[in-house]
Amino acid sequence: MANDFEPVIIGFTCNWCSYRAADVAGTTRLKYAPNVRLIRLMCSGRIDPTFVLKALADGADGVLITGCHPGDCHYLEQNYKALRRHRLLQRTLAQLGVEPERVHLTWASAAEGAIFAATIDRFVERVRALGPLRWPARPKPLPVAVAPELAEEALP
Amino acid sequence: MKPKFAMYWAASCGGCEIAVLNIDAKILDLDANFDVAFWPAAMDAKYKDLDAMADGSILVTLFNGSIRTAENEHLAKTLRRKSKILVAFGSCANEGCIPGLANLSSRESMLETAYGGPSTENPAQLRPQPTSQVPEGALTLPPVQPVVRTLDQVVEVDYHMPGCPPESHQIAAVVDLLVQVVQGRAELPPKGSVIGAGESTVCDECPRERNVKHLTQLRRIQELGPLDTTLCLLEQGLMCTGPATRSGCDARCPRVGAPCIGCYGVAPEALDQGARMMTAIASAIDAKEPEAIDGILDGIPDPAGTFYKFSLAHSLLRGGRAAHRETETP
Amino acid sequence: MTDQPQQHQQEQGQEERIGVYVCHCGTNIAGVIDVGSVRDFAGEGLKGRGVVLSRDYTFMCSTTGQELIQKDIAEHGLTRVVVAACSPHLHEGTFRTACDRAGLNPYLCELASIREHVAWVHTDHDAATTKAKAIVSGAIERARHSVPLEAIHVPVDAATLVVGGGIAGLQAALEIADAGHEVYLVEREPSVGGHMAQFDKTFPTLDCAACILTPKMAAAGSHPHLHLHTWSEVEKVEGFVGNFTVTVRRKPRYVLEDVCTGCGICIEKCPVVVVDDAYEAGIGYRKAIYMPFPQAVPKLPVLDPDTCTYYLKGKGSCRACEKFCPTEPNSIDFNQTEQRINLRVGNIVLATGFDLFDARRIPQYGYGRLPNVFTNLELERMCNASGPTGGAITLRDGRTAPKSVGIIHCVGSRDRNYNNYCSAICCMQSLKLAHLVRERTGAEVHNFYIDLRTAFKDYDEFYQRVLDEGVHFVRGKVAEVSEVPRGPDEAEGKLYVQVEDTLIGMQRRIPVDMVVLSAGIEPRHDAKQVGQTFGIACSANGWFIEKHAKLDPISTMTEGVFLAGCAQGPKDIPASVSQGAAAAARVLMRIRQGELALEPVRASIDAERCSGCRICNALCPFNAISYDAAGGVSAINSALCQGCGTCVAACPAGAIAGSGFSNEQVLAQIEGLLLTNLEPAEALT
Amino acid sequence: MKMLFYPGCSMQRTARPYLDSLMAIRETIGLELEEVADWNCCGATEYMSVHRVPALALVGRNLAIASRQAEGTDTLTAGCSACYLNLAKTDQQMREDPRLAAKVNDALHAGGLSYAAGSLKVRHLLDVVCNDVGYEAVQAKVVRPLHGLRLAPYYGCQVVRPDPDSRWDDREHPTAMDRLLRALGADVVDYPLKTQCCGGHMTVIGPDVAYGLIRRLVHGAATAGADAIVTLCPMCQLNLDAYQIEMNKHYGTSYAIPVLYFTQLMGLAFGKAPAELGIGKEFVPAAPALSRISDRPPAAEAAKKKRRPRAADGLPMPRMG
Amino acid sequence: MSAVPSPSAADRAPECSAFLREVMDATPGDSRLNMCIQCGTCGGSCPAGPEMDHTPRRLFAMIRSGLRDAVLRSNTPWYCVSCYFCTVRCPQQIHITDVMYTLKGMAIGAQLYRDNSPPDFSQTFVDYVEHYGRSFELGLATRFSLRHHPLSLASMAPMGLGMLRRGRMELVPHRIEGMAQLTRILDRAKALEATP
Ligand SMILES: Cc1cc2nc3c(=O)[nH]c(=O)nc-3n(C[C@H](O)[C@H](O)[C@H](O)COP(=O)(O)OP(=O)(O)OC[C@H]3O[C@@H](n4cnc5c(N)ncnc54)[C@H](O)[C@@H]3O)c2cc1C
Ligand SMILES: Cc1cc2nc3c(=O)[nH]c(=O)nc-3n(C[C@H](O)[C@H](O)[C@H](O)COP(=O)(O)OP(=O)(O)OC[C@H]3O[C@@H](n4cnc5c(N)ncnc54)[C@H](O)[C@@H]3O)c2cc1C
Ligand code: SF4
Ligand code: SF4
Ligand code: SF4
Ligand code: SF4
Ligand code: SF4
Ligand code: SF4
Ligand code: SF4
Ligand code: SF4
Repeated sequence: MANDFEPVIIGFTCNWCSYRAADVAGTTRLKYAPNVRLIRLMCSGRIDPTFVLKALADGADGVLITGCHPGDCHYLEQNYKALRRHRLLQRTLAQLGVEPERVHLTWASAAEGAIFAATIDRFVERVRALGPLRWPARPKPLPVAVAPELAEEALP
Repeated sequence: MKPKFAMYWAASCGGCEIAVLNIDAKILDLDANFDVAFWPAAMDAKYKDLDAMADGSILVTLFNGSIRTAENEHLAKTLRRKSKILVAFGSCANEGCIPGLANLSSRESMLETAYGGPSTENPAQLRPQPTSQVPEGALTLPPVQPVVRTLDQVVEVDYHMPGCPPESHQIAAVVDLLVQVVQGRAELPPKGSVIGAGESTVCDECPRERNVKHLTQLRRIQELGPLDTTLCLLEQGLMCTGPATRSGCDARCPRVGAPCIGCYGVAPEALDQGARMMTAIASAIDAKEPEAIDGILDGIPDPAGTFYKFSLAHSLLRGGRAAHRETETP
Repeated sequence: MTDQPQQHQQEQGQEERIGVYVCHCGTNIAGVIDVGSVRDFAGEGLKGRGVVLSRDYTFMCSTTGQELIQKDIAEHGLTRVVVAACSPHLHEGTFRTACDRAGLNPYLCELASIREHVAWVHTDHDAATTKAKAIVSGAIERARHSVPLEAIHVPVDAATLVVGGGIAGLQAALEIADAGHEVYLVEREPSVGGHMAQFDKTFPTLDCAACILTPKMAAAGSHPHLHLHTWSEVEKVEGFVGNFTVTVRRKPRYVLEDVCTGCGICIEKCPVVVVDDAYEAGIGYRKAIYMPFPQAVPKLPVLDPDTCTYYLKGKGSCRACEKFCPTEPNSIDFNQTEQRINLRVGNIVLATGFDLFDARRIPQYGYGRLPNVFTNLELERMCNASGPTGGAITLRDGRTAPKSVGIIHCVGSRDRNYNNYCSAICCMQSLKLAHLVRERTGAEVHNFYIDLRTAFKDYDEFYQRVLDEGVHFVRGKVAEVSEVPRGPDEAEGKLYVQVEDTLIGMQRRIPVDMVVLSAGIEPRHDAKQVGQTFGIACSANGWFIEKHAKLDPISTMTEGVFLAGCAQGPKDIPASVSQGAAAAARVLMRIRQGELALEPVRASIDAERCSGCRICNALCPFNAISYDAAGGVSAINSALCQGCGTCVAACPAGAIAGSGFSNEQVLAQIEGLLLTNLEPAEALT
Repeated sequence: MKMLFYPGCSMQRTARPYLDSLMAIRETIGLELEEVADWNCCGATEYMSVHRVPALALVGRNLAIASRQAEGTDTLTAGCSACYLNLAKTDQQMREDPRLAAKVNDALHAGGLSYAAGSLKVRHLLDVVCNDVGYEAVQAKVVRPLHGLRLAPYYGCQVVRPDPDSRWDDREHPTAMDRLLRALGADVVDYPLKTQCCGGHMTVIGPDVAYGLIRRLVHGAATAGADAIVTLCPMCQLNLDAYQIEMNKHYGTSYAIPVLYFTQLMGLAFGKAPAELGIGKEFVPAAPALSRISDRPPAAEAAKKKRRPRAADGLPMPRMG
Repeated sequence: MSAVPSPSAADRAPECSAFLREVMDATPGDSRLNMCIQCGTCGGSCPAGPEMDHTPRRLFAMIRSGLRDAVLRSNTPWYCVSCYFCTVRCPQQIHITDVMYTLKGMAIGAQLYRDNSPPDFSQTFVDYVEHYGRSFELGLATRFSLRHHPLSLASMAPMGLGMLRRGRMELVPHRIEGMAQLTRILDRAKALEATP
């Protein structure tokens, strides 16, 4: 049963290393699980917890954040900021009952296509094992009869 | 005939009502220009009186409190129908506020804490029942819903007025505005606007001096020595949520040395107050190694409660899984 | 910039008209993805999201494919273009240019990578098609929030700063100066020349190092457009590409540069002799006032206050140099102080070279403890005719010629305990030293190597030559060098090189008189700080990071800062010279252009929304963010900003906007990828 | 300074003088040692060869008992190199491999015990003496400096290597004991073999190899001009002392370099009686060497006159440090 | 930086021989054995190197080639004295000494050693520990020597006597009080060893 579950995962990649690692995985025709949909950011430092929460709230079962290896950031040290945000976010998510493992941070250099592919496979399996997140959709205001727009004549 | 004014108190502490009364003489302007049609805290009124009113017959309703019970929801819908302008008044109605923190736990565990916890004297282990028989007949309680919702998650809302409670000077200004609109001297802001608040964050109004932020430790106030009276609290190691909280309060807390706890809610046009505060804190931490980062983060023992103290119910995830799971159909 | 949820939000003004193009890439994409289904999904399913036309085509990047887009923009009034094809790193430029030609702002064109990220990496056709649809949907939503952007234009100052006067820096400086532009060459040592000036011969041709280097040094010293600042360092760099302001700190030489004739009498008369750790690599001496080497440029002495008697005695006695200096006014100036000068330059070339690995870090090789263990650089000095032994190779006693020499390769290199990379030059340099030892002493030479790396022109030929000269090669990384015999059958007074001869699978202990450690090369010890000064980063190994390892090893991530020589990574002289010349070509191209167009992906702060919390202030590695205390708000210098978006993500007030990667774009793309833009959410098959 | 103490089998028996001398000096240097209750053998280098998880559980029992005993200290010290290494490595492997740690704890539960990896700091006695007690404190207690005694400090392998917690400045060329012996007033020779292998258990299973290694160490010390070799490990002491005789027989040589524990020399410098320190129990008698201890400090080297280097001086040596 | 788990060794070398993987899996932590560059630092450093039939380096090449029998029959691991020179000098930071322990265990498991004296020594030692909770030199030396070098026993006797005389050896072993507890622990550990 649980094996039928195909997680949907949003992946954030940086323009310089991890997105290129994904490109390399492609050019070298490596095969990996099709569950991750990537978003290209300029840098892992662009990662905003809002993006992660948005993805989880909108139906993703997991979020993968990738950046250049520490010391390799094309913007010097911005990946450390991603690391710090990730660690704090994980603490908060745990309190909210979202398994912190659903939000995974990893480093991949532009050359590490194979590692990138393997990381995706492993992460997909991990999320699959956790099961669907199934966060309830945002409640839409109920269709209650609303008073007509404030009309001129309503005013004395 | 004067236009009708209403105010209602759903799941909230009542502070909002007091805040309105706190506007001193301004309350007389309200009385002079409006006919108070329904205000259970200030005057006697029965639901049937409300039901009797025509749809749209109330010009403006200040609705405070979040939606916790079926009764809250019923009143929200009723007042929506009866009112031309529905204002989500105060943090509870807008973002869930403290009652919204209940969304971190399931209804059962919440009731358990309230009626069975160590701080409750309840030797008979009584629990509130939907109906109970008393000599006079059957009493019913409105059912507690699985999650706390904000007013705009239940009905459409025209204006939002944040604050826990909204500051008196802001209420006074809004009352002024309403009076002027009624007198035809001013226009209403666009529908959906936030009223009675600023357009930046609390730091904007905070007089404390600040520097480039390199956070090396976060402490509770009692763990710190005497505070510097002029320096930014965050820089002194206190978890101040001023940077991510909408301005409008005039930085009341930081002014007197208490960190901002976020009651004015999410910053203008931001989606999630907690996310904004988390990203700010994590960005400003001065550490690179995971162990060092964790060491500093350990200074925030309750991140969800810290970053979402007021805005949990209206955040992107709207609370914890425990509460939401109940709403799922198995 | 706001976090505003975008879903189903009513767009203000005119509704977007989006054109979607799905590429087959021959069978590359179409072989795995049902291209027609993706096209229909966009065209039909996302009509409500502004898609007005959706096409598929065999090769979108072909001229015909591009013309198709241009024609549609003209005929259908497209306001956004989404091309589902290969990675944006390949063809983003192509399609953006096509849009530009048709009058659509290039930044309104969005690429969806369904080749590298879908067709090539998945085998399940249905899953691949579903994923491709999601990616296209994400791109469409993102495109809806794209805004037209204009490149940022900055003028380029024609003057150039070259930092480091080794062979790489000299080459770059001379080529730019020869083109008629002003060059400031800042060198931290008293003379230019770098490491090459220390050698006697250079591989593989065994040219005399001085013969080929001295002319370049002399040219640099006398060039009308080349301004040398030796004994100087760059302290601060402000501004941005085209327009840097550089502060140079000139250390006091205690010698008047424009009076001194370089006669050297002061040096002769100075009574203080100390070990020269710099130029002589620790095996020769210099005076307290000295010229690093006879061919030094500028030909000026420098007085070292840390060893000069006059300073050591708190400004008293000696002054022999002053007494004998023949110039009028006297060239010795004991009161000289540090000076700072400001330079305005448009581009910067960093050619700061390398440090030699410190062989003391490997105690089992005995360097520093066993007298007859030498480093490669010590031996280079010994071979040099102007070196401490006048070119003779001797044991530490300075007299005895060794009868047997062991040369150990890979010292500190290819070793995770020290440096994990190959230093690239030491195999050849070890062969060179083996040859020199054989030539000058006739000693028996053993080279201990793991692999012999003799790539490049004429290098392996050199190896063959050395083999022919009778040098022994033992394949094995040396375990230790010991002076203590293991058994009674081993003689005293020898150095035993203990190694596994891996080709015979046996441990051997080879007795020699002298051991030469071919220490590898390392990033400069202060590379990190220097990098910070210039706003560039070091890789995990410590070398300056180039923009692209293969296709742009010259540029850095900081616009206007280029690399040359070993500062970028281990390399030999031919490669250092080539890179120096390449950096010069880049700089000349910039100067020729006169103006630069920068990518408009930049951050900016909305002063109204900024609360002045100063969270963002420490975040920018390029110092683009400043704080205006009077206004209580922060601001971003868009020319310095490189568009990483870190501050955008960090600002708690949401006051920082990131053009090209805005919150709206990313949030909308998330919705698109998760297909919450479909109404009602259709199950994709 | 209080800490837990694991003596190990050797210290109880073959290295009795080590234990005796430690007991004799501990008060002087303010060491309060609490023996781990009913400890068992650490398995030396043998147990690990046969079983892996049981080997860790074997050591785990000691760690578990020690951590239960730990009060007012989290330091566990051992004098034997192999014991130290086994304790330290078990703790490290449990820290790094949670699955393995779970297994070890599972086994320990069978005996009603458990050990939380990382809760104890495992240190070798020499480390404690040099870095916690400190050279100054030791020097302050010296009443009979070991002037004139030339010593070869011998560390052996397993204290400085593999050095799981990076305690030593160098795994090939440590200097902690050199400094300690200098603090006692002794003359420390440059002993290039200070971390070479003593042969370990090879004396039993491959005596020829062992003799070769022992000869080299003894010969190296003799060439360096040492009166005695100083060790910090029972196994090293045994191999170099007891087997020196066998080695001499094997090679037909007559080396006679006594092998002492650093604690014995500390005791001597602190003015303790040799017998109290177990001196006299060694196979190669230490008395002749110890008789070299003189009352007078070595004459301070006449301050070298600074002069200009001459050709006859040869090339300058690289400067260390 | 430990924030992000690095890919496991197996991922790095998916095609490495089954035997190599077996050895790596049996070694605690990441032994990195697949990263050997055949430089010979280990073989050059090993004090027992001259006695080994294969240098450690060559043994690792053999593991890579899947020569299971030849590897487990080799005397190399048994001559390892755990000096850790190879481990700290290996330029690839391979946990060589730990691998030697693994190979010894595997050789015992497969009953594949040629000379049974070293494994026997280990086993004898283990027996004493499992019996008394402490090692017992006298017993160990005599029992082992009786079995393997009966002739040398006579020559070793003076040393044994010397030890006894100097109070550095005892005639009877010491048994720890918690022997029953230790036995339970070891039994459980042995059962667990078999599990993955
Ligand atoms: C022992 C040895 C032998 C070699 N033999 C050969 C050979 O035979 N053939 C061959 O092709 N290659 C040889 N090489 C390699 C050769 O040395 C290098 O390829 C070459 O020197 C690199 O030149 P460079 O200009 O990049 O660096 P360098 O020569 O190191 O020059 C860098 C210069 O920058 C200056 N500098 C550094 N930091 C600063 C700063 N912050 N501010 C200002 N100035 C600074 C330094 O003082 C120096 O002058 C050998 C290397 C070694 C170690
Ligand atoms: C199998 C193989 C794999 C390689 N893999 C890598 C790798 O992974 N990474 C790497 O960095 N390097 C690799 N290389 C090396 C790399 O190919 C070369 O460094 C690089 O291609 C050299 O580029 P080039 O422009 O000098 O020469 P070329 O690529 O040979 O280009 C020369 C061009 O000139 C044209 N031409 C020749 N004569 C004339 C003429 N008389 N008139 C007009 N045109 C002419 C030729 O048709 C050709 O188009 C590899 C090489 C080989 C053989
Ligand atoms: S004290 Fe709080 S509100 Fe005031 S500046 Fe600091 S962070 Fe902002
Ligand atoms: S300082 Fe005077 S003596 Fe020295 S080189 Fe210059 S001119 Fe000659
Ligand atoms: S003052 Fe004397 S010691 Fe100093 S540089 Fe001049 S001559 Fe040399
Ligand atoms: S060039 Fe040769 S000697 Fe130098 S590190 Fe590379 S392989 Fe070793
Ligand atoms: S983080 Fe945002 S609000 Fe704070 S100073 Fe920077 S731009 Fe202003
Ligand atoms: S986007 Fe990045 S580079 Fe630009 S100002 Fe912000 S932190 Fe600096
Ligand atoms: S030292 Fe390490 S890399 Fe070198 S052969 Fe031995 S195991 Fe392999
Ligand atoms: S640990 Fe073993 S294999 Fe390694 S060098 Fe020492 S004896 Fe040899």
